[in-house]
Amino acid sequence: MTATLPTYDVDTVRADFPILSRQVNGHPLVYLDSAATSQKPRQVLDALRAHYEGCNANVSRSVHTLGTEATEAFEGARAKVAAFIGAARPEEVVFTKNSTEAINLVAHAFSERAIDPRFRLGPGDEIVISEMEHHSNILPWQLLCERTGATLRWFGLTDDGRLDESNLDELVNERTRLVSLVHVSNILGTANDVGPIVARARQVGALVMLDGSQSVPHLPVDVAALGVDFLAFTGHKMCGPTGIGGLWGRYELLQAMPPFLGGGSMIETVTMQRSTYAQPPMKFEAGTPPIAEAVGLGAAVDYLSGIGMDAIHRHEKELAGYALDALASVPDLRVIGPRTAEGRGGTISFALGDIHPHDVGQILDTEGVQVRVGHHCARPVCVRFGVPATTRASFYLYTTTDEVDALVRGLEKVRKVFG
Amino acid sequence: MTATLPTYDVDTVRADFPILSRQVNGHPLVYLDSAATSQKPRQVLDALRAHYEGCNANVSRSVHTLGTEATEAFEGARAKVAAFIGAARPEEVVFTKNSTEAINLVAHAFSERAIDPRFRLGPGDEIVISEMEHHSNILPWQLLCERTGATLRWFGLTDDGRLDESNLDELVNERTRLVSLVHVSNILGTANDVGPIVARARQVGALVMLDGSQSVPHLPVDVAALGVDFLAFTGHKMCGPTGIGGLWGRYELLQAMPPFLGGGSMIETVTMQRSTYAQPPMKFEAGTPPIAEAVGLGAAVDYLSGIGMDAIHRHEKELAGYALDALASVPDLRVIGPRTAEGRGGTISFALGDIHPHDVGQILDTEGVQVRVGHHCARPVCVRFGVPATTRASFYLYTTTDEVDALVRGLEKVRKVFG
Amino acid sequence: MTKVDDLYQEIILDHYKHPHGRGLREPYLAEAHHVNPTCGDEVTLRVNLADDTITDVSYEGMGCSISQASASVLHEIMVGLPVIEALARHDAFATLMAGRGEVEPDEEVLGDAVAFAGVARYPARVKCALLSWMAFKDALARAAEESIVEGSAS
Amino acid sequence: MTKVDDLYQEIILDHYKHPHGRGLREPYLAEAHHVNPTCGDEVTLRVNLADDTITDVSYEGMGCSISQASASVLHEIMVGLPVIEALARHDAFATLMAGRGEVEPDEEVLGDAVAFAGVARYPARVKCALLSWMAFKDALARAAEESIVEGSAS
Ligand SMILES: Cc1ncc(COP(=O)(O)O)c(C=O)c1O
Ligand SMILES: Cc1ncc(COP(=O)(O)O)c(C=O)c1O
Repeated sequence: MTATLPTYDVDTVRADFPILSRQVNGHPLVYLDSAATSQKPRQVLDALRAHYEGCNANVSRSVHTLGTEATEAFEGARAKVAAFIGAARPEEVVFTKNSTEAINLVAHAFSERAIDPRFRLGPGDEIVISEMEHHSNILPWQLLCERTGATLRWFGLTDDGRLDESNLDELVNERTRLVSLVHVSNILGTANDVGPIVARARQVGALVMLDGSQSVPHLPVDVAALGVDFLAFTGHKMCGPTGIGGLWGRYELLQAMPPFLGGGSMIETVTMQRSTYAQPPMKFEAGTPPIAEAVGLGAAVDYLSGIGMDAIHRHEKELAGYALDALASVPDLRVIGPRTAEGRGGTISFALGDIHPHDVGQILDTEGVQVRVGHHCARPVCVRFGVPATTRASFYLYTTTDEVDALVRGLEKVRKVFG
Repeated sequence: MTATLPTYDVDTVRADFPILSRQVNGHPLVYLDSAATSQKPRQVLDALRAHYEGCNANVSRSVHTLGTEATEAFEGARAKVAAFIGAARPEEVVFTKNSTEAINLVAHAFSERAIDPRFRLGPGDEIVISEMEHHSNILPWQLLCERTGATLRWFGLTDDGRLDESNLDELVNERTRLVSLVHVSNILGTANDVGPIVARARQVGALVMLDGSQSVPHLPVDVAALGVDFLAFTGHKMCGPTGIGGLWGRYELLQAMPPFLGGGSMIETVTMQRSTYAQPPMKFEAGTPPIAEAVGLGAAVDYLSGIGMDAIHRHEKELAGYALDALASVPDLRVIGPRTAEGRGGTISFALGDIHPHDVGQILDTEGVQVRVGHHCARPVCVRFGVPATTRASFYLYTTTDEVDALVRGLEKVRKVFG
Repeated sequence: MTKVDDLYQEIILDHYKHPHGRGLREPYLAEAHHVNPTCGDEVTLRVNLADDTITDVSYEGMGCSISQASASVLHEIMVGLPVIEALARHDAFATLMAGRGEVEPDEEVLGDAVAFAGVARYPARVKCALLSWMAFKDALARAAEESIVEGSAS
Repeated sequence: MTKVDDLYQEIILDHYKHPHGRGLREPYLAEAHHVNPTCGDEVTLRVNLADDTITDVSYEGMGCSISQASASVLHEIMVGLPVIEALARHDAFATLMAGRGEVEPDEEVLGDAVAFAGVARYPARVKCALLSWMAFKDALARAAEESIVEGSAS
């Protein structure tokens, strides 16, 4: 029986997602992999189709009707996304193909020859991340440090999967140029309270970037309230299409940054000898952008706002509590990450005795239960907790307690096969 | 009356494109802006929707059924695209968000610290492009030369808008590391015969990249026959979705190149201290790729192959001939670019007396005729031909001679208003 | 048809075909050069001031009928105005252009520039109409600085 | 249910629960370390040769039942075989795994490894089954080089 949470009708929500009525291996689909990518409501798919069938054209360079309509749809989507995250103005949102590109874009702003001192980086300078980052918030900084000779440092983790901030003042210091942190971990589920870190970064004059890939889809995020400088997020995890993500940055910082990719639309004027660049966000959107995808993301943001990010957050928190209790009843199961519903999202990683996650996932799949297994692009977390990989169940606005029950039943079956 | 070309039924083709039945300003839509972006057939839109509703999941990291199906769809699309351009193997195709990213990816492989000497670039080394490049094949090289101190050089243009190869041997020399050329110009329509340039590049040991943004959609392109090293192309101009493009490269070169964007999926193993990278194409596909968009591009390639690239090419050549004749009848009209249908594609730029292209385009729009006006991201061409901008009509598989007639009628109206 | 007439009002075509004040002239206090990156249109515009009054606006450039006509109208409106009044009219024009056709223009304030009301409904053309006006604002700001420097030096 | 039994054949679960030849041993001619980047599974594998015959395959690593069992089966099949025969069986196994379930395995050649036929229908798991086999091929190639060097030195 689906427990209907107060003020939240999950069945109504589910009816918007066509894929949820499909069967997998003879069982109803139980999709518990929303941290990898979310499913898409009909409203988003309709918006995509309507765009392609109604006013598909290239943007920004056109006086014709189709081009004007496409440009309005694209820029309208930017305004919606900007409002969704509390940006001061639409021009603070740069459309990218995903979070990963957004983080790389910021990493490439730093160099030894940067004109603005805030982006000048060389030997002796430090970038700070954490041990719970997704590879997409590790590799860009490793590559940057290789290019510039700067040093990469990181926060460690406590045994219950939270940021170890005990050495904050030493770690974030006068040499620190940027702190880039995950807002909600995609493997541990941990939600980081970034307040103290932002405060410390401000003291030492370091910039702060948040990887909001797992927070923007799941809770109300307001960049002004957070007080950070940059936020990366990705459309496909928030009911939007693949192929679209975003970087939010304070406008003045975006202006101070050099361009990243070069090409059409990011220029002011071009000669064969030299070129000048457009203002942000155009400066960072070289080539034809993911137009229909932006429109789809705009529709996703409308959809999420219609339900209410507070309501979605509450729903997931209830589910996380329910699931943590239910999983506690499975013998030999060890949750990797916070064991209470406080300060965490609806993503739960665990180990089941010695059984390899691949085997766990495979047996669950035969029951229609789709969980992710592996290092979840956060291998350092696995190393930290001494496991090769984890099994991860992750929830979203359409997840039900019934589905959590199916997971628990599936785990019993796993134990039978491999016990 | 629509002239039905032999073996080509344009009306049947048009029936596949839902948008073509729309009205603009009270007239049937006459879409003559396919060089900016193409329209999408129902088959592609259906494939997108079927993917999202049927097996939407993240790729490559999953053992669950949805993830496996999504991965097969994604990799299947890669194989289709590879076959479409004559690649030796699917792994030679790297999915990017557009052509522009593909070109930037190659540009970022070059540096002073590159391990492979073919990608080592510094002061004294030269990159060669041409005066007819799209900004997306100019800016990445200008930025690269700024980073490395290398020199950017270029082929000039003849008065009829063809590459001036008279100084080929001097321009492409022992100092040249790479020649990057547009295959078909998006502003002049010129189709470049790259044979002699490839031969000369081989003599001096330079790599050759082709910008196929305007060739891959319109004519049979076979990378093996062309003998080049890299090819960039973009999905939205070839009946595919926005947000997807590709880089083809010889596998051995892709292996020799350093990674570009860092993040999930492009790694072999990660520690906080250092990481190693996956093999191509994964090495260059950091983060969640444009999954549904790749599937859509696969469907586009199927659609184009079903009609036949030879047939499409023939249709457009006939249209170009028809249009050049028809435009010759318009007083004061000057075609900028080749004036015969030989060695050109179905993209025609022109000036109409002193009337500014903005005004030309605006009046045509009132008649439902959608042409692009401006510098078409190829400002050096405008400078070369002494115009601030041009009006450009560009054709595709669904364009009819009727539509060319509508253009010519529209131009009469323009002359009436501004004459 | 009505639609295009809306954009290309008789007044606009008149100014386009017979531009007022075209050409760069001396003396001038400040100059600005603006470019519309989407189409490559350009304008170079000079402003001269005397006693806080605009004594000349001269310009040269290439562009479409809308941008040419709006430069002509700009000249006509601004020459002879006190700076503060010029800024107010500039504001009124910018507001009209940003209004997407919803703003009712005041002919008292804008003169011939009311003819551009229709342009506001064509987002791609708003930049054309604003090109010389933005250059004017830039040049005026610089001219004001110049005259302050001169004033304090005298 | 039938589907999962197809993947997790009794033989596979047996090899998984009671692996043959597990542990790294001396002497050995060459060693290889392979990683499955999608899940982080690893294997270290050693090969020893004498007179062109495989005298030991020893291994250690972490991984799922499929990868553990396939290492165990690999050990069982390969020890005692001439190198040329070992390569042929490796080929047969690789072909089976690439066959998406369409290839009929030959029990004469593959022994217990025929039990992996079902794995070929699970593209995500093929890499698991091949992990130790790929490490084996690498190690064998290196061992062959070693023994040539040694042979020519003698
Ligand atoms: C010749 C040429 N090169 C490159 C591009 C850039 O393609 P995209 O904008 O899809 O990156 C285009 C089209 O815009 C083009 O026509
Ligand atoms: C925390 C976190 N950061 C970054 C990413 C990268 O997002 P994308 O793959 O969309 O670039 C992800 C998801 O894959 C994530 O969960």
